[in-house]
Parts: sequence; C-alpha cells; structure tokens
Amino acid sequence: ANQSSDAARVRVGYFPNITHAQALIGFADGTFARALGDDAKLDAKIFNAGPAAIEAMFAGQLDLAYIGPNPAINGYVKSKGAALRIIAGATSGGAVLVVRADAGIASAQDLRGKKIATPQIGNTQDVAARAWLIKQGFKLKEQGGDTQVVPTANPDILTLFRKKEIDAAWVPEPWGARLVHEANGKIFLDERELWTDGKFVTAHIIVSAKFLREHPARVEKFLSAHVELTQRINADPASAKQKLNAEIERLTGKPLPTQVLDDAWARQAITYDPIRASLIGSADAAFQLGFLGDAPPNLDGIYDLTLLNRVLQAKNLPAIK
Amino acid sequence: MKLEIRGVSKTFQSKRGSLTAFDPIDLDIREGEFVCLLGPSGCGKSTLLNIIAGLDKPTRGEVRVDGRVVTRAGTERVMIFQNAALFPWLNVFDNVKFGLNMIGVAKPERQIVARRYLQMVHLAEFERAFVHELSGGMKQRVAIARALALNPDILLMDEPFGALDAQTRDVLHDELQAIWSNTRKTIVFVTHNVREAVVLGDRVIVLSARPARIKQEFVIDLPRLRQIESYAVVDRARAISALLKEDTHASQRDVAANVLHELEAQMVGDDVL
Amino acid sequence: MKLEIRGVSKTFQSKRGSLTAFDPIDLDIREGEFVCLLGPSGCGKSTLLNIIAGLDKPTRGEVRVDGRVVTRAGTERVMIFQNAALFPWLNVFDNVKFGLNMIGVAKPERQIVARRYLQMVHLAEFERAFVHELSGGMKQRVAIARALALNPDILLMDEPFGALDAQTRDVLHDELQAIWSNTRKTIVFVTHNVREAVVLGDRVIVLSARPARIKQEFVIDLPRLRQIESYAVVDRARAISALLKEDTHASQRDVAANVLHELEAQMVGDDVL
Amino acid sequence: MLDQKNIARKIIFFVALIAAWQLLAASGIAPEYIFPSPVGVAQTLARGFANGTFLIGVATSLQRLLVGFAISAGAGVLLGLALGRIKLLDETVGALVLGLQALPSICWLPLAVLWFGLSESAILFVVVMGALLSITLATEAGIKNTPPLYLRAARNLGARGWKLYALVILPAALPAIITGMKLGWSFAWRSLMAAELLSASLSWGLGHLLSFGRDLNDMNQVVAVMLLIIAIGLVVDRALFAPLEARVRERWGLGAQ
Amino acid sequence: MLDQKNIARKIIFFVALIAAWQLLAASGIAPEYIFPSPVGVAQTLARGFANGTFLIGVATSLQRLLVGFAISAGAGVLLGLALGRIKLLDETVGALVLGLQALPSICWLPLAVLWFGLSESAILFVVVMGALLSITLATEAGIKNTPPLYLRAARNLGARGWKLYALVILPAALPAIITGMKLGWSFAWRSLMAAELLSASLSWGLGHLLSFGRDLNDMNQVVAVMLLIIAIGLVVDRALFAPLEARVRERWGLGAQ
Ligand SMILES: Nc1ncnc2c1ncn2[C@@H]1O[C@H](COP(=O)(O)OP(=O)(O)OP(=O)(O)O)[C@@H](O)[C@H]1O
Ligand SMILES: Nc1ncnc2c1ncn2[C@@H]1O[C@H](COP(=O)(O)OP(=O)(O)OP(=O)(O)O)[C@@H](O)[C@H]1O
Ligand SMILES: [Mg+2]
Ligand SMILES: [Mg+2]
Repeated sequence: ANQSSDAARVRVGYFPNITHAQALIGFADGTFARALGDDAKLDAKIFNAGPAAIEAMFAGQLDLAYIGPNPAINGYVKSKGAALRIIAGATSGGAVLVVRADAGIASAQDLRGKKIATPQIGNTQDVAARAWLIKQGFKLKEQGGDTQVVPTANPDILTLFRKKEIDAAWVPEPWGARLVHEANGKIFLDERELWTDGKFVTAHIIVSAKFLREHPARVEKFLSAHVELTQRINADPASAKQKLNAEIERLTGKPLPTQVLDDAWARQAITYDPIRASLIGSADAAFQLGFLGDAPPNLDGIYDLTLLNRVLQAKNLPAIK
Repeated sequence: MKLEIRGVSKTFQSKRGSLTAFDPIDLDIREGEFVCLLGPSGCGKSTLLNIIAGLDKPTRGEVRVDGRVVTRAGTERVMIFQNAALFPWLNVFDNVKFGLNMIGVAKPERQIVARRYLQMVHLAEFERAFVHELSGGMKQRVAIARALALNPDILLMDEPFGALDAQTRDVLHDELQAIWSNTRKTIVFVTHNVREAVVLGDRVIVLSARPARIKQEFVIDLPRLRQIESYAVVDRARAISALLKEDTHASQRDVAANVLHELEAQMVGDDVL
Repeated sequence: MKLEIRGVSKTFQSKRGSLTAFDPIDLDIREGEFVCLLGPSGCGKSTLLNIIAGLDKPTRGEVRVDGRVVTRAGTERVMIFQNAALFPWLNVFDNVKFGLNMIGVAKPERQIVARRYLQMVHLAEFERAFVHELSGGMKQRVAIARALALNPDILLMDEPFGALDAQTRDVLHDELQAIWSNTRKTIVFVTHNVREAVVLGDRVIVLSARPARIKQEFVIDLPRLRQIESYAVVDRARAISALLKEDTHASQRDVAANVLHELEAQMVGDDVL
Repeated sequence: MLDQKNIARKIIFFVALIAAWQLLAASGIAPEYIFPSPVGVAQTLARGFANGTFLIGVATSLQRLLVGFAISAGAGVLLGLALGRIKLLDETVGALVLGLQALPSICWLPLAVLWFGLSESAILFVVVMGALLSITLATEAGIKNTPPLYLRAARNLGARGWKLYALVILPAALPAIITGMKLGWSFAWRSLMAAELLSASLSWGLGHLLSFGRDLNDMNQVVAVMLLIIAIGLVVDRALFAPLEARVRERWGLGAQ
Repeated sequence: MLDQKNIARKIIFFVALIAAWQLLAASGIAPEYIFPSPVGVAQTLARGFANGTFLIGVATSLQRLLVGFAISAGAGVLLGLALGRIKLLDETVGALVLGLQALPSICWLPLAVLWFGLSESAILFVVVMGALLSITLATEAGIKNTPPLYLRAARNLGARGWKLYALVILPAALPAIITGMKLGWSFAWRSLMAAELLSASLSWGLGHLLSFGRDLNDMNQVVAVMLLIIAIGLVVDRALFAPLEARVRERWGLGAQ
C-alpha cells in the first residue's frame, strides 16, 4: 500500500457483531475501499463496546463509527455537541428481554424482585430495560426497591444465566438468540413491540464533527457505499448472512451457529434510516434515569442528514427527515 | 566429675567434602570449675561447646553430665553466645524471663527471679529498655542474667566478650568473677584473648589447629580477683601466647580458604532445627 | 607546625537543645609526629578528627594545615574510619583505586599505585576479593592502603582497630609502625585502648569528659618497634589508665542518656552532604 | 517549627497544583470532556456524597478489601510458616506459589466469575489471589532468613514445640511479615480496583463507579472517584501500616528512616 | 545429588497435580465450560501457537512491558535520586508521588484512553504509572538510607559533584533500587494485564487474548493464556532479576538466602 498521510485516511470503528452488518460486509468485500477510491485509505478499528469507540473519537483517533444510540447521545451531550454528528442509520430492532425458562416468569409482574442483566450501564438496552421496568411499576434497587438491574458484560450474562444467578436479561442480538439456544432462555419480550411500527434504532453511523467539516466529500462517498450495502443486504439476505458470519469468524475466531444467526437476524432490520423518533425517546428515558446530567439533553443538531439525503437523491430514493 | 567429654569427635559433611573439626577429645571438668578454652580460629571450640550444650551432635564419642549422656539441649547447661543473642522483639525484662517461661515457672515467680538476676548484673533500671538501646556490654550482662535465671549447673560461654571495648571488658571480668564466686557454677569459657583466659580460668586448655586436639593445659592458681594488667597475669599470658603462636601462623595462611568455608557453613547452618 | 588547632570548639544544635562537644582546644602537631588521642566516650574525639578532615565545621576557632586554614575536605588529610568504611560495591582493588580516580590520576598509574599499597599491607593476592569476604583486620588494612594511596600528608585514624580481635590488632600495630617508619606521615590516632596508644604514639593526649579539654599530655619515648605485652608499655599504660578512670566513671553513669543522644545524632547525621 | 514549615510548603504546593490544573482546564487547550476541571470534579464529588453513591461505594470497596485482606493475611502467614519450615512442602507447593505469584490476580477474574458467579466471592477470590501469595512468600523468606542463632538461643533456653513457633520463629520474622503485609495490601487494593472495573456486581464499589464514569463518558466522575481511591489508599496506609511499622522498627531498632 | 532429588520431587508433584486436575475435569462434577481440562487447554495451546496468535500475543505484551518498564526504570531512578537529595522537592513532589502510589494504575485507563486514544501510548501510560512510582520510592528510600559514613568516606577521598552521585550515591543505593525494580516490574506486569483486559487495542497482547477467551466463553483459552502469563512472569523474573540480584547479593555479601 502506498504511504498515505494522516489527512488521506478514513478511520472507521465497528464491532464484530451482526448489528454492524454493513460495516463487516463492506470492509470484507471492498465496497468502502472502492467507493473512496484513491481519495483516502481506509482504516478499520474493531471495538467491542460503544464507550470505547466514543473515547477513541474524543481522542481524535476515529473519524466514523457504527455505534448504538446511547453512547452516541452520551458523547454528544458530554461534549456539549462539539464532538460528533449522526449521519445515517444502520440497524433497527434486534433487542430482546430473555428470561430463564425455569425462573417461573410468566407475566411481567413475576419480574418483581428478580435480577435483570443488561450489557452495560447507560447503554441502549440498559436504558430500555430500566425505563420499561419502571413503567411496569417496579422500584429499582437504586431507588430503594427490590428489582435489580445488573450491568454485566454479554459473555458473563451467558455464564450467569447458565449458573441461574440472573433471571432475565435485556440484550442485543445475537446474545438473545444465544441465551435461548445455549442457556435455556425464553424470549419474553421483543423490544420491537414497544415502538411504533416496530422500528427503533439499534445502530447508526456517527462522524466526528471535525472530520465532517473538513472532509464532507469522503463522508459522502462512504455513505453512498453504506446505502448501497444496505440495499444489497436486503435484496439477498441469505448470502449477506453467509458473508457476515465468515467475517465474524475471521475477527473473533468463531462463527455464530446457524440457528443463532437465523433467529437473531429475523428480529432485526437493516436500514439507513436513523429513526430519529426512537433516539429522542431513548434520550428522554436516559435523562429520566439520571444518565445525562442535570439539564434535559439538547439534541438539536445531533443529526446531520444532508449528505445522506444527497446520496439518496442521487440514487432516486426518498429523503429522510 | 560434673562434665565428662569422652572421645568426642566431629566431622562436617558439606558439598565440598568432609571436614573434621576435631579428633577424639577427652576432657573432665569438676563441679564449680572455671575452664577456659583457647585455640586458633576454626579449630572447633564453638563446635565443642555446641555439642556440650546439646545443640549439635558429636560424630563419635559422648558427653556426660553428672554421669548421664547428653542427647539434647537442656536448661541445666546454658550457652551464652558471642553477640548475646538477645531477642530484639522482647524488652530486657522479657528476655530474662524467656527461659523461665519456657520451663513453666509461674508468672509471679518469673518476675521475682528475673528482677533478682537483673539486679545482680546492675541493670535493674533498664528492665523496660529495648535490646537495641543497650550498649554491647549491657547486652552481654542481660545475656548472663538470662542464662543465670535458669539456674543452670553449667554455663557455656562462647567468646562472650569478644566484641567489647577494653574498658567494658574489664568491668565484666570483675562482675563475672564475682558472680562465679557467689554461685559456684561450672563454667566452660571460650576466648581468643589469652589474658582474659588467665584472668578468669582455674584451668586454661589450649587446643591445636584443626583437627583440634588438646595441646596443653595450664592450671592458673593466682589469687582472685585478678586484674588484667597485673604482672602475674601478663607473665602467664606470655607463656601461653608463645604456645598459641605456633599454630596461629599455620591457620593465618588458611584465611582465604576459611572465609569460603564459613560462608558455606552459614548456608548449611540455615536448617539448624 | 604541620597542624595547628587554634581555639576550636564545637556545639551541636539538636531538637533537644544544644550540646557542647568540647571547649576551645589548642593543639600543635609536628610534621611526621604520631599523636594518639585518648578520652572517655562521647567527649568529642571523632568530632575533632572530622573537623581536622574538613568533614565538619568548628563552631569557633580554626584548624591550619601548613599554615592554611582548613575549609573543606582535602585529600592531603585522609581519615580512616573505625569500621574501615570500604565500599561494598567495589572489590578490594577498586576500593584502593577509588581516591586516585577521584583526584584524576590516569588509569595506568592508578593500577600501579594501588598495587604498590596493596603489597605494602600484604593483600596483593586479595585484589579481586569482595569486601565482605575479608576479615575485619584485612578490611582495616585495605582502608589503610586506600588512604595511603592518596599519599596524604596527614592520616587521621578514628579507632581503626577498635573492632578487631587481639591477635589481629597486634599484627596491625606492627604493620602500622612499619608503614609510619617508612613513610613518615603525620598521624592523629584516636583510640580507647590505652596500651595501643602507648605502643603507637610519640605523644598521648588525654582528653577530659565532655565538654572535652586537654587534661594531660604524655610523651612516649620508648624505642620502636614496641610490643603491647612489654613491661614498659604496660607500665606507662597503667599510669594513663588511672588518669582516665576518673572520668570514665562519670561518663559510665551517662550511658542511657548517651544512647538516646546518639540515636538522634544518627537521624540528624542523615543529611551529611 | 520545622514541621509547620513543611506543612505550609505542602499546602502551597498542592494549592498551586490545583490552581494550575484549573487554569489549564479553563484555558481551553483541551475540551472539558477530555480534560476535566477541578471545579467540575468538586461538583461531582459533592453530588456523589449528597446522593450517597460515593459513600456506599467507599463502604463496599473497603469491606471487600478488609475481608479479602484478612483472609490473605491469616492464610498467608500460616502457609508461609509451613513453607519456611517444611522442606518437602517448600519444594512442591513452594514452586506452585512462586508460579502463581507471577500471574496478575486479575487474570483469575473470568474463572472466578464462572466459579462463583455474581456473588461477592468472585471479587474476593481475585483480591485474595492478589494478596495471599506475596504475604506467603514474605513470611517464608522472613522465616528462612531468621538468624539460626535465635533458634539456637531459644532451644538452649528450653523452647520447644508450639512455643518455639509462637514466641520465637514468628516474632523473629515479624518485620519481614509486616513488609509482606504492606505489599500484600497494595496488591489487594490494585486487584480489587481491577476486579471492580472488570466485573459486574450487585453492590457497587469504587471501581464500578469509575467504570460507570467511563461508560457514560463522564470524566468528572472518573477523576472524582480516582481522588477517592487515592484518599482511601493513603488513609489505610497511614492508619494501618505506618503505626505498626513504626512500632516494630522502634522495638527492633531498625534505623529511623 | 540433592538437586536431582529436588527436581524429581517437583516433577512428581506437578505431574500429580495435572493428573488430579484431569481426573476432576473428567469426573464431570462440573461442565467443561466451567472447569476446563488439561487436555483441552493443551489443545488450545497447540492451536494458538500453530496459528501464531499466541506468539504474537506474547511478543506484543512483552514489547509493551519492556518499553514501559525501561521508561519507568530510567525516570524512576532519576526522580528518586532527586527526591532523595533535594529536600524541597521531597516535601512537595514527594507527597504527590506517595499519593499517586496509593492509586492502582489501572484507574488511569479511562483518562489515558481519552488522552492518547487507541494508540500504544494509553497502555504504556498505565504500565508506566504502575511501575514508575514504586521505583521512585525505592530509589529515594535507598538513597536516604545510605549510611552517611559512605558519603563521608567518599568526600574524604576527594569525591565531588557528579562523580559522587554516579560512583557512590547510586551504587550505595543499588540493592534498594533493585528491590524497587523488582517490585516495579511486578506492578508493571499486573498493570499491563489489567490494561489489556480493559482496553481495546490495535495489536493483541496476552490480556486481550484472555479477555477474548472470556468473550467467547472459551475457558480453555482463558486457562491457556493464564499459563502463558505465568510462564512469562517466571521467565522474566528468572532471566532478568534473579541474576542481577544474585550478583548484587554476592558483591554486598548479603546472606545466601
Ligand atoms: N555447620 C557446619 N558445616 C560445615 N562446617 C562447619 C559447620 N560449623 C562449623 N564448621 C567448620 O568447623 C570448623 C570449626 O568451627 P568452629 O566454629 O567450632 O571453630 P571455632 O574454634 O569456634 O573458631 P572461631 O574461633 O573462629 O570461632 C570450622 O572450620 C568451621 O568452618
Ligand atoms: N551530628 C551531631 N549532632 C548532635 N550531637 C552530636 C553529633 N555528632 C556528635 N554529637 C555528640 O557530640 C558528642 C561527641 O561526639 P563524638 O562522636 O565526637 O565523641 P567521641 O569522643 O568520638 O566518642 P566515642 O569514643 O564514643 O567514639 C557526643 O555526645 C555526641 O552524642
Ligand atoms: Mg567460635
Ligand atoms: Mg568516636
């Protein structure tokens, strides 16, 4: 490869996870590289958690990232809007509340006094779980109640499920499917049921505000590839799944079992729509829970969909507002 | 006979081979006698004392006390080591009480006995002092009190005053002579200092270089208290010194070898118990 | 006069108040003279030596060497400390070369000079030995070689043989007398051992207890080499001892107070440089 | 007099340090989300203590630390004693201890979570694995380095059996054991923080609070918790070890330092 | 003769240990995902070395360790020297060093990532913060505890200026400095593992491989990496510190231990 200077580089972060399908496939088959052409060299950075990606962007080491909504909101709010923008959606759906089949949980009320795991405090599923539990009328342990939300790394959730130390978990896919297949779990609630049209954002693309200002052309090229990938995946999900799993195996050493992949895939949708309404809802919930500081978050300006809409227009697709 | 040493010899096995500290030695010591051992460095004086104390086993031969063979350490034979070997984690008073505690003397009695012996060595005011707060001479006196408190029949003293300055040494010589006159213990006393041996001993036994054997005995019949600077002492000492020097030169040449050997001995010595 | 001590006094300030080590002292020492200082413990002998060496400053008065006032340490006045103070991270040879390196002697010459002095103290074979492998007497001899290698005009010796056993001490007395006869250094020698002072000194100066002043001077005109067990030496020593003892008893009572004071001094002494 | 001057110097130094930090933060060379300011940190501290989370965090971590350390100290001294006195044990278990000591205790966390689950035991296990071995090794070394002279002197004065262990061997090794305890404590503290940073738990210690700060990209919280951790570290060191060490040093006459 | 017997005993002990482990694993009292077996671990080790990930992991971690430790050692000795000799510095910066030493270095990770990003520097920073301060404090203590006699003797022999520092003060403190280095190394190693467990990175060290095993719920991998970590810990200790310590002990004549 030719020695490209810092300026001629696009550094993209994503997770080896099915919710980041466009990134995984796009890097694997060279779609992004082709779209950027000689303009800039691509640099893939693999993360396994949203806050780490935000840290990297804060530190000026990441230009673009596939990421969940709440880390993006955190980053936006903590930097007072200075650090980043959301420029497109990636995935909708794909989060479930799984209960242990033998925990005797038949109705929502049975969750009283139980331990419910989430992947990370303040992350998308954590906020959703807390908001939902409070809506069911439970008092959480922090508020002096007896129902407890336990932020736990996903692999540990699997272990603790097997050891029957937690009773339920609000997790993203494919962990939902894995809990069902590998740890005697039962889907209790598909988060899609909670949102209008069953749509809510699970992953979207953020860009560092500085990079967007300085290199809009590169961002546009990247988005064009992203939209193209989205369409391709939706057109032929079977082959997309295959490519996706091959890439996951390459990055983590282990493919997902077919059954798990199929189940998980069925509960999510690949889209370039960032589903603004769900993000605002999620942010409100996070604020209510005290994760976003003392003042209600001001998310005006977190979206910058100009480039996305320009790309869509070029492809004769309807714009997103 | 209070103490009978019968054909005792000792051979050390170390990685470098074996080393015979002394050839069969025979020696009788009467009750209440004060015997001094002199001999070149490394000839086996400490080893012999350890064997008598029961802290070391002879390779051959046996030691009898009042006719009974010594097989292990016993509080009727107490050793006083060169550098006092007080326990730094105990204060002076507790050091003196240590042995009494070990042999099961009741607490109130312990206190009384310990105080008595501290008074005897003129350290009553220092009973609460820590060991490191004492001068070398004071330490030796505590060690003597600690040993006497057990009321042993036999005191074994291994160069107890070797590290002291001359003045302190003189004072302790007087005190030791006084204590011995009062208590009439049997004392075996190892030293490198010929005049010291002459001042203290009823009998001075000169050992040869390794493997040690008894080279000559001197009976010292000078009246007590003897003074280290009296002509009589200096005269006797000169005769003994002359005898010693023959060997000392031989052993001097051996210094380098000895240093190495002693380092090894330290290593081996680690698992004493 | 080689060395003139003019109205020197020293007062230490510590947390507990101030302590006067000695009152104004006046003393003249001729070139090539061997002067021994005797005095009760804590009277200020070491302090005086340190002042002469330039390692300590007098509170009042001054020290002149060849007429020039001493203001700092200088290699024409070298001290030999009680416990040799060899550097354990250097072997014997490097210890002897240390001072030569400091004053910038070229490497090849350093080697030659150091070897010469090691030979003089009969340690040529031990030049590669580590310090801890030497006996106490050997260490002192290395320290003497290290000091002599700098070819100082004045040797200051602070109880250099205090910790040695009698035999080794005797050997070193002979050697020191021989070295002094050959090199004719000016030597100031501090000791607690009266006989040692008599064996070595042209002049023996007895200091009083703290605050020290010069109590009496003895000129020792015995022929050399003197032997520590000769009647002449013992006789002279007895006279001096009697004088000393007056003070020793006074200072003995002071022991406990002294111990505490010395601990403090150690603390304060930490930032020497 | 001297001491007051020292303290004054220290205060001036730290005030200047904080002022410089505030100036740097206010100068805007780095945004607040990267370089938190003292004022922001102070506010976070105030809020955290007001709503109780910091107090609970401190209490939770301290409790874990003390329990873990107590276990390590007790077991470590006994094991060290055994290794120091029983040759066969030293040659076998001793080698194992040495090997495990080379393993940062945080590496046990994945297994600990598997074995003990969400209970306190998993974190406790990591803490104990952090402190136990260094206390064991220090005790063993202390016992092996005891001058044989003390043993001889003790036997010579009639000491036998457990009295020899309790009244001679252990006291003789005490300075080494205390050094080991201090080291063990410092390993325990480090292990606890790492374990709390890495593991989920039902009650939140300081490490969890730090990790939440990170997860929420709230650097004020991160720095506030760091200050709490430093404070606790210093206080335990001063309150627990300094007096103990001072007493032993005084008894043994081990230099004033 | 004796040595051979020792080694034989050790071998027997460890073979028995592994056999017991295998038996326990095979007995099925716990499923393999909770209690991995030696056979499974051995297979993972073989695979990891065959496909190169383990070698790269070892190399990556070692490189970080060495760089971080070298920085800490150099800076620590200089800082310790300064603190030990300059009173004003000791009273101000010394207090800061003491405070920071109470902070487990892993707590720096969130800030380090923010300041240095994903680069090696973030991990390096945590490693340096782990080792630097203990080396500093040990050097300082070593210098303060140097018998003043050595300084007097040196001045008396004409030593001045930098020669006094280089040829007397530092060598005199060397045993203490080496002890500090050993401690610093052990802190560095622990910090590195914790940092790798907690942070994403571009090149994967052993900590990442361990955390990766955790993420995949692959306990064979976890235990395999733990064994690697132990092996490296032991080897570095033996190869780096044991000879150094032995040499210094020999020179100084500090007991045979
Ligand atoms: N445990 C041991 N293992 C091997 N050799 C030993 C041991 N103890 C003593 N020796 C050796 O036995 C010889 C006699 O030692 P011992 O200590 O009895 O001599 P000593 O006459 O007391 O000498 P010194 O006057 O120097 O104290 C020495 O050569 C010594 O090195
Ligand atoms: N740095 C110091 N600070 C305070 N007091 C000191 C200091 N150095 C020495 N002293 C005190 O000054 C007095 C004289 O000390 P010095 O060491 O000169 O005595 P000395 O005659 O050499 O005694 P010794 O024969 O015991 O060696 C002692 O009482 C000592 O405690
Ligand atoms: Mg002996
Ligand atoms: Mg003195």
